Parts: sequence; C-alpha cells; structure tokens
Amino acid sequence: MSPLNMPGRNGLLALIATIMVLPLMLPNAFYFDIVILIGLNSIVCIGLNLLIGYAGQISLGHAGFFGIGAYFSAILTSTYGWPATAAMVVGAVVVGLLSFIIARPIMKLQGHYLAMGTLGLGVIITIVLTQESDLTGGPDGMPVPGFSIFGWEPYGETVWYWIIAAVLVATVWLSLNLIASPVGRALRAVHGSEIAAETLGVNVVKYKVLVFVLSAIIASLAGSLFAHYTGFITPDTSGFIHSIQLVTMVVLGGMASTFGAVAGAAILTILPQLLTVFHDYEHLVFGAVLIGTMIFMRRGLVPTLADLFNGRQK
Amino acid sequence: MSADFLQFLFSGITVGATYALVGLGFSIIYNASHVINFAQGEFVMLGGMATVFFYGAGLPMPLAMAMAVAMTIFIGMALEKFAVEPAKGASIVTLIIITIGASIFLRGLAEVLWGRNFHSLPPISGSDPINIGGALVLPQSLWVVGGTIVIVITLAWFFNRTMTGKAMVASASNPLAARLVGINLKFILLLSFALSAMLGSIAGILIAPISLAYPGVGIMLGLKGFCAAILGGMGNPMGAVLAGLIVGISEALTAGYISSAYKDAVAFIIILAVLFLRPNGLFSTGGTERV
Amino acid sequence: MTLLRVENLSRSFGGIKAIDDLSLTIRPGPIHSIIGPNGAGKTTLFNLISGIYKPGGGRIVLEDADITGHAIWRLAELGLARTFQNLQIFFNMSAIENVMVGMHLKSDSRFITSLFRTPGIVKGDQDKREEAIRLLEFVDLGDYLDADTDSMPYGALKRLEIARALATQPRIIMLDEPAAGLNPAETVAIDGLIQKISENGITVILVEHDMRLVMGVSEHIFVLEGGRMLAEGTVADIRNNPDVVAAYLGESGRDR
Amino acid sequence: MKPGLFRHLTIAAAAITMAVGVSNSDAKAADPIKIGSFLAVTGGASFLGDPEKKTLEMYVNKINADGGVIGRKLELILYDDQGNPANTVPFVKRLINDDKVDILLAGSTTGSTMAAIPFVEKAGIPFISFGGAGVITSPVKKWVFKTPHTDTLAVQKIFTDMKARGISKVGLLSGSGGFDKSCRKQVQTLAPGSGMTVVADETHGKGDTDMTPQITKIKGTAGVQAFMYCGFGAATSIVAKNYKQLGASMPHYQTHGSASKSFIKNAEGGAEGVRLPAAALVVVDALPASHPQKKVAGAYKAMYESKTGDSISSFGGHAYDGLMIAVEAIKRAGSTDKAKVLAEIEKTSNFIGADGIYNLSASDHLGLDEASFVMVEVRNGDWKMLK
Repeated sequence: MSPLNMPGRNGLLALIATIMVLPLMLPNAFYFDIVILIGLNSIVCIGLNLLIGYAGQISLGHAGFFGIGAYFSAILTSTYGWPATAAMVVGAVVVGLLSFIIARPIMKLQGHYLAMGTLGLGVIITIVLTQESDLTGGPDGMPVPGFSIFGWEPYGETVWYWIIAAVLVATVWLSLNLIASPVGRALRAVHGSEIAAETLGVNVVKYKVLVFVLSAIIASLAGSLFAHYTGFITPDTSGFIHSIQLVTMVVLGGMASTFGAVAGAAILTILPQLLTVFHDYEHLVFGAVLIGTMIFMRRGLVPTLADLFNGRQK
Repeated sequence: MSADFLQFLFSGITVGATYALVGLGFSIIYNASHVINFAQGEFVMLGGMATVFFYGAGLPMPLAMAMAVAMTIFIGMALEKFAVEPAKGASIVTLIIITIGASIFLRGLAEVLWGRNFHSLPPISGSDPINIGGALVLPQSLWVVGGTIVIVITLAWFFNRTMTGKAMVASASNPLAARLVGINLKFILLLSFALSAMLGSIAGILIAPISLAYPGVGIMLGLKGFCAAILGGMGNPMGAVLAGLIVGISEALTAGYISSAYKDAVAFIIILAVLFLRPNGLFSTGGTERV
Repeated sequence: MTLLRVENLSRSFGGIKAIDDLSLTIRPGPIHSIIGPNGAGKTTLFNLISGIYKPGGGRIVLEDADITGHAIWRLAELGLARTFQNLQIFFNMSAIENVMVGMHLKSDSRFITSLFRTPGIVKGDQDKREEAIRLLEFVDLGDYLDADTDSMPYGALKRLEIARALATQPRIIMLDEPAAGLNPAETVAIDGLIQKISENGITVILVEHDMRLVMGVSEHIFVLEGGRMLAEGTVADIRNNPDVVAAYLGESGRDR
Repeated sequence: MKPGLFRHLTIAAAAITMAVGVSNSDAKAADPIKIGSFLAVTGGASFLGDPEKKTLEMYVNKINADGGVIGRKLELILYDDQGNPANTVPFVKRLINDDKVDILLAGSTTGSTMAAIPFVEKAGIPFISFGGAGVITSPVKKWVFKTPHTDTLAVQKIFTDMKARGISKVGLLSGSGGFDKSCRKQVQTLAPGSGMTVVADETHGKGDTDMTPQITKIKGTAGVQAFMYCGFGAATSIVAKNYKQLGASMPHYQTHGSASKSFIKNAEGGAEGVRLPAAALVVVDALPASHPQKKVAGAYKAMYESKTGDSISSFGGHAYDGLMIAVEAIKRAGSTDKAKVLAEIEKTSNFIGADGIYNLSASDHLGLDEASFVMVEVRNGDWKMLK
C-alpha cells in the first residue's frame, strides 16, 4: 500500500507544486508576506472546516483560540523567557483544555444558539486579552520575539515561507486522511443527521467535542506561529471580526472541502489588498463581493467549480 | 450609596433600552424568515449618522429624523430584496455570512457618504440633567426610555390588533398554513425588514446624542442586541425587550460596583451561563425534535 | 423466551399521554408488527425503545439488561437498529459511505491512526467497503454504490436506510413505515426484503400503515390505540378481533 | 520531499528576492526621496492623524515647489491605520518591503508607534514618531525619535498647577490605549514625589461611549479634590461631557492629548473650565513677540489655517517639526543613506519648531524641555493661556 495512494492525492500534489513554483513569481518580501498570511489562514480554516464543513457545527469564536495561542507564545517568550516551542505547546494545551471544558455544554447548542455561544466565548476571550493589560499590553498589543527551534531562529519572509508551507502541507495531508477515515465518516454523519448517527453507534457528543477541540488546537498553533512571524500582536487577532473572516473563508471556499478552505483563505487574504485601490470604497466593495458570492455560489467556490468541471448541474 | 445605585440603574436602563430595540429587530426578522440579521446594528448606525447629516445639511431636527428613519427603512427593504430573498433556502451559515456581508457593505456605504469620523448630535431637549433621588439623569435618557416604551406598546398593538400584524405572527408560527389562508409571505418578509430597520434607526437616533455617531457604532450594539434576542428566546419579541434591559442594567451595575474593564463581557457571560443551563433561551418553553 | 420486553412504559407530551402504561414482549425470530391509527403512539414507542425519548415511567429490557435511559449510541452496540419514518439519510455522503457509517462500531475509530491513515485504517476501509457493497446488493441497490444520495429516488433511499441499519449487525431491526410513499411495485419489493432480513435471523419490528404488507409478513401483531395496547396476537387473531375492526372501521364497522 | 530539492528551492527563492530587493534599493540621484507614513487619518484618533496628514501633504508640496531637497523631490507614501496597531503592522511591512521608503514620519498614536518599532529597528530606517507617550524614546531606541511632548512633562506640569491651587488628592480616570496607560503610570510614579495622592483610579474601555459610572464613582470618593483624565481621542470629549452632566464641580484636568478644537466642540460645552498643558503653538497669538517660537509657530499657523480652513492644533505641529528635522538632516547628510541621516538627526541642536525647541543627541531622542509647554484653560470655547 503506497502512502501516496490516498484520497485527495491529486489536490495535494497540485498544492505542493504551487508552493514550489510560487517563490519564483513573487517579486519581493511584501508578496511573500501575503502568501505567508494565506498559509496561516489556510491552516486555521482547514481545522475550522472540519468543525463547520464536515461536522456541521458553526463557530463564530475561533479567532479566540487563535488569539490565546498567539498571546501564550508572546507572553511566555517575551516576559518569561521561555523557549518558543515550549510556549507554543503550552498555549495549545491550554486551548485544548479550555475548549474541552467548554465543548460539552456549547456543543449541545443548535443553530443560532450555537452561533451565539461561540460568538460570546470569542468576545469574552478578546475582552480578557484587552483588559489584562499588565500581561498583554492591552488594546495596543505587544511585541513578540522571533521564533526559535533547537537554537535555530528563522528570519525573513523566505524562510518563513517554507516553514508555513511545510505546516500547511502537513495539515492538508492530516485533514484529508481524517476525513476519509471512520472518524471522518462519523463526523460527516453528525452533520447529516445526529439522530441517525447516534442510532448507528456514533457517540455524537464525543465526536463533536473531539472536532471542536481539534480545530481549536489547530487555531492555537497557527496563532503561535502568526505571533512569532508577524512580531507584533493585538487583541484584534482574537476578535469577532477575525472569527467572521475565518468562517467566511471556509464558507466562501466551500464547506466540506479541504482545498476549499485553502482557496477561501487565499481569496479573502488577497482581496482586501486588491481592494485598497478602491480606497474609500474598500468596505463597500468587499461587502458586495461577499453577498454576491454567497448568493450565486451558495456551496462555495471549490465545490461549485468542481461541479462545473464535472459537467454536473445542481 | 443609593444615589449611586440609582445613577447606575438609570445608565443601565438607557443602554438596555437600546439593546431592547435592537434585540426586537432581530426577533422580528427571525420570526418572519428564520434569518439572523447581523446587519441589525448597522440600522442603528445609519439612523444616527443620517440624522447628523440631514440636520447638518440644514433640515430642521424632526424632519432630519424622519428622513433618516425613512432612508434606513428603504435600505432595510433593499437588503431584504437584493441579499436575503435571492438566498432563500440557503444554510444558516451562508445566511449569516450574507448578512455580515451586508453589514460590512452598509458600514462601507456610511464611510463613503459621511466619512469615518465621530460626529455628535445635539440632544432633543437640552443637556441639563434632572435630579431624581440624588441621581442625575439626562433628558436624552428619558427620551430613549420613553421612545422604547412607546415603540414596544405600539408593536404589541400592531401584532395583536391589526390584520397585518396578526398575519406576521401567523406566518411566523406556521408559514405553510399562513400561505394557505392567503397571506403573502414575501410581503411579510419585506415588512419585517422594514420594521426592524425602523426600530434600529429610531434606537440610533435616540442614542446618538449620548454615544456619538460613527460608522463602527453598530458593531457592539448589534452583538449586544443579538444577546438580548437570544437571551429572550429567539423569536420572542417581548423576551428580547426584557433581556435587553437585563443586559443593560447588569452592565452598568458591573461597571459601577465590580469592574468597568469587564463591563462589555457581562452580556456574553450571562448569555453563556443561560445557554448552558437552558439551551433554548431564558424565556422559551423548549420543544422536542420530531423524527 | 423473550428478546425485548417493554414494561409499563409511559410518556406524555404537554399533558397528553402518547404512551400510557404499555407492556409488550418481543420473541427472538418472528416478524412483529405494530399497527394502530394515527396518533396511537407507534413512532413514540420506537423513539422510546431506541432511546431518543426518555420514558416518563416504566422499563425497557433487552434480554436481561435494563436499557431504559441508555445513551442512544450504546443501543447499537447491544444489537438494536432502526430506520426512520422521515428519512434520516446522510445527504452529505455517498450511498456506500452511508452504509459504512453503520459499521462504525466495528471500525478503528482511534483518532491518531485516522490522522496518519495507518495501513490498518486502509485495510479496514477496504474490508468495510466490500461488506457495504454486499449489503447494498442485498437491498438491491447495487447500481447506486457511489451515487450522491441527494440524487437518488425516494424508494432507493428507503432501502438505503435499511442497508445502513443492517450494517450494524443488529439482533433487532425496527422499521418505521418502510413502505410509506412507495408505489405498489416497490412495496412488494420491500415485502420481500423484510422476509429476507427475517430469514437471516434478525428480529424485525415493523410499524406500517399498509395493511396488506403487515398482514402478509407479520407473525405477531400489536395494535395500539391512544398509547395503550388494544389487542395483540397472530394475523388471524387480529383480523377477527371486534375491537380492532371497530377501531379501524369506526362504529359503523361494529354494526355490521 | 527530498531535502536537496528543498534546499535548492530555498536558495533560489532567497536569491531572487534579494536580487529584486537590491535592484530596487539601488536608488538613482533623480529618484524622489520616499517618506513613508501611517497615520490615524480616520477613526477615534483622527483629530491627531488628520492635521498630521494635512501638514505633511502641505509642506511636502511646498518643499517640492521650492525645488526639493538635495536636488530630489519628496514623495509621501501615506496609509491610514485608523490608530489601530493591528492595522499598523501590515502597513509598516509594506512601507519597508514594498515601498522601500527612506524615512518614516508616522505614528499618530503611541500604540501604532510601539507596534511599528520592532520592524523599523530590524530594517534600520530613521523613524520620527508623532506619538505622545514617553515610552517611545525612553529607553532610547536606535532608529526612533519623537516630536511631541511626553506624558511625563504633561503630568509634571499638571501637578505643579494643582499644587499652586492647593490640591493634593486627585481622582484619576484613564482609557486603555498606549498613551492612556503610559500617562496613568506617570501619574502613579510622579504623585508621591509631588505630594499628590491618587485617591481614585478608574479606567474605561476602548471605544466606550458612556463614562458616567466611572465618574460617579470618582466623584463619590472621600477626600477627592480634583479630577484628572489620561487619554485622547473621542473619549476626551465624552469624559468632559459626562463630567458636566453629572454636575461635578471639582477642577478638571486633561492632558495635551485633548489639545484640539474638536475636543472643545464635541464636548458641547463640557470642556469649559478644563485645564490642560499644551504646546505654545495652540496659543501662539497670545505669545509675547520675544518668544523664540513665535515666528515659526505663527508662520505654520497662518499657512495651515489658510490652506485647510481648519483651526490649528498642536498635533499638526508634531508633523511639521518631524518633517523639518528630517529635511534638515537629509540636507546635512547630502544623501538618504540611512545611517548618515540617523547621525545627522542626532546632531539636531537648537532647532526651533512649531512645538518647541529641539536638542537631540544619541542619548536623547526627544530633545524637548518644559519651556515650550504652557498651561491652558478652556474659556468661552477657546484656549486661554494661564500665567
């Protein structure tokens, strides 16, 4: 059994090829910066897509976990002089525990109540990060020292490019594996019909908790990387607006599609940069694009295009 | 001590009344369409901003207010027509993103029309505070509270006594049956957005002299109003009003007695606590899934 | 010998007693049917047995184990499977994946092995896929293996739910109106399928309105009315029971 | 993936990036001098960023019309960060990496400035900030300067005035931004030495629109003799408005963060009687003819008010001073070589700006003293200089 014989293999190979070729086409560090942000957003969105797209549970608060990861890395490395890797792991563990504790009650909620619950959680996290200013620097944020692993300190956009690319490929690979496994089928079954899944022996609560915790930890790890890469973080990284951006990336790219999450992240990271040409009209155009896409490509970009490509009508 | 308490209470009731109006808007639209309209807070912003500018353009205040309300209602109806109706039958997440897209769009519109800066609006009847039991209350606060009471009573009358209002209630509880008896659901949907936009814009006009008007003013107000709507049990308008007041008063008391830093968290802590204990909201009776 | 025993079961909704002090016994082997007019409590009874509703009183005993109030997913482990009156297909998955979910309890559902797609997972999935093909062919859906469920006809989806329930390798399968909405030819096919399931040693409990189907396949029939047992017995017993005739045909029936 | 391939690609990519980078930064003499800026042009701190932007644009145009600097035109590349540090970071990166600016004259707020500093220090570009708090240049950072007076100077000035009025117990309210926090810390640090006691210490959140609960609490604190607010932006007006609405009558102090006409206007009468330390610029007309800044500040005021139609604020003066210090340094350096320009900025001495007289050095990146700071009070909707 070849390890390459896996679901989504072609997509993964295409992604790797793109990553290999892309540096040749990026004129300067500014463009690398955008691509790195795409990568980081993609990683979070792949995790979030497991929750929203596959398990069918919405979260409007995932930036909160991203923010906790970022701040744990920032505070532990800068204020307490911890090694970056240890800080990152501790952040992920804390997020794992927090999300595990909160998952049971929150995953009992349905539809709009779940949206409200997760939104509230995210807002509370942002407020804590904003108000505990002795630790976090308050609303104006705090600087973060560079990343280091085994004494090596990656510096510069090109090095970070390859780091984020490697993490992204690994995340895509793991996500594709998970979706195609019995666990992945159980998750999708939860989305399809909780009652039916349950009568077939799927412990629905367990899987909801699992996927919630998993997506939260992925967000936390990406948050840590973001903090070290960008060098300066503010509570906005954990804010409602960021949570919304993440969900929008997932939905825009296409729910229940790992590559959709990547595509969505890419579009929504690049779009605001392109829209700066509209100056004052930036938000107006962005809102209109969002509404238009959701109306005309309801299932998201990648699934809609895939259907067109396969000549199917829906 | 008691004067302080009264001061906090009045402050809380004033803000709470705004949350109540926004929450009411959420509930009305939810009832008619099962859509959570995340652009609700933007109606509040539009009401305040538009009044500032109509007034600044030289219109007399009452006319400026009326124009602002009319303009917001028109925008609300356009939102329904061009963003919500075409997305009929889409999933909850998709609809949430559409309305969030609409809120970004409306904020962008306000930025283009009126700029991104803060603006103040003179209070309706002066700014000399009134002493009530040692607490100083602004006349504008009384306008906010009074306005909310009038609106709530009018709405109660509308839903219970008029044909159109009853039709809205009927189509909320059973759309199929409502259609069978000849109620025009499309019209009801449009009406619900118009009504919500009206509520939002009135809230925005009333609160603007207290909170200033700027494009971002609707974000937090919208979220708190959503809190109120959920707390009251989604689609339960009177529950939303009550919950809005509860949230506002809790906030003011927290700021006064515990910590002003965590004032904004209060609404969300309450909502999480309530959702964990009663997953369908504070004032809901709950239902069972039918298989 | 009893396989499943319901003892003094009660459940009410908003003051109305849907199931009222009901007791019944299911023997291993034969096809049992539950009939009764609309609102008699048939589906409520299914929902109580399969753990979806919590009973207000009484017990449910599977063999000698009290399963009252068990988590729903544990009942699958104990050999209880069901289908639904309103289709509960996983429309976000293909037909064969639907069936493979039914084998969840026999799959390697460890998180780590799934993430890294170990050879065990790959091998397991291959076996499960083959088994699922057999089951789909068993319910005559061999043409729909990788079909999108949202493009399959209604009758096929009904059979898909049965295949999915069978995938759990149940001892008891509860079928909630499997013939509802089917045309006569499809109903005949379901009739044959139910018999085939029974022949495989699985105890069938059937809720059905199609009297021809019920009378044709059942060995034991329970008649519910107002959440209570109106009558039970063989097909002949029920046919000749005046209470049943009255309940089904109204007062005019009794006069005849 | 083969490690060899990976390494090759990394090297290739790095080489390309560097090649592109080198070709861009290899500026020809005729190229314009690029001035990078990020300001709070809109948003809550727009009354800082807006005059700063107008001042920069106005004087860049004027200098270009007069023939530029060292034979080269100035090019201003300006982004609006709305005073939000989260927006600042990408703009700073863009200015450094994509726009490849020669010097940064930017940062309306302390928060934005602090967010930019790590990147500026790493890239090595002279950066003159318009942010208020002392933390920006204390401790000294190699590439970072600032033109506005610090909170330390302001708090000292306020305490001196309080003592003269016989006040020793002060109730403090502060916001949660960088300047607000820094100012609050100065109050706490300087109070004991000045014989002051902080009897109430309240804070409000960013973007709060109602401060009555906090002010009610401060008002009710036993023994409090004066009210002081540390903050800037829309909040300054709201505080003044709420303070008056609550019928408070104690002396009310704010900082130079409120020294703009929009503070008075948006407070709708609430600003009457508020005292604050401000740059001499805001009361330039009242200055004696002998005052060393009279001429420069007067000329700036005349030009700003005639070109924009807005009334003067000290914030535009920060930008004016920053631009002039930078231009003088570039002239002296004869090039835009960053190290040379840095050295020349540090040699600025006795430079008379609109805001004050600057004496910079390697150990002092602010270079202002108390002399150019005056105490003003709002009377009849205008500034009145106190003597």
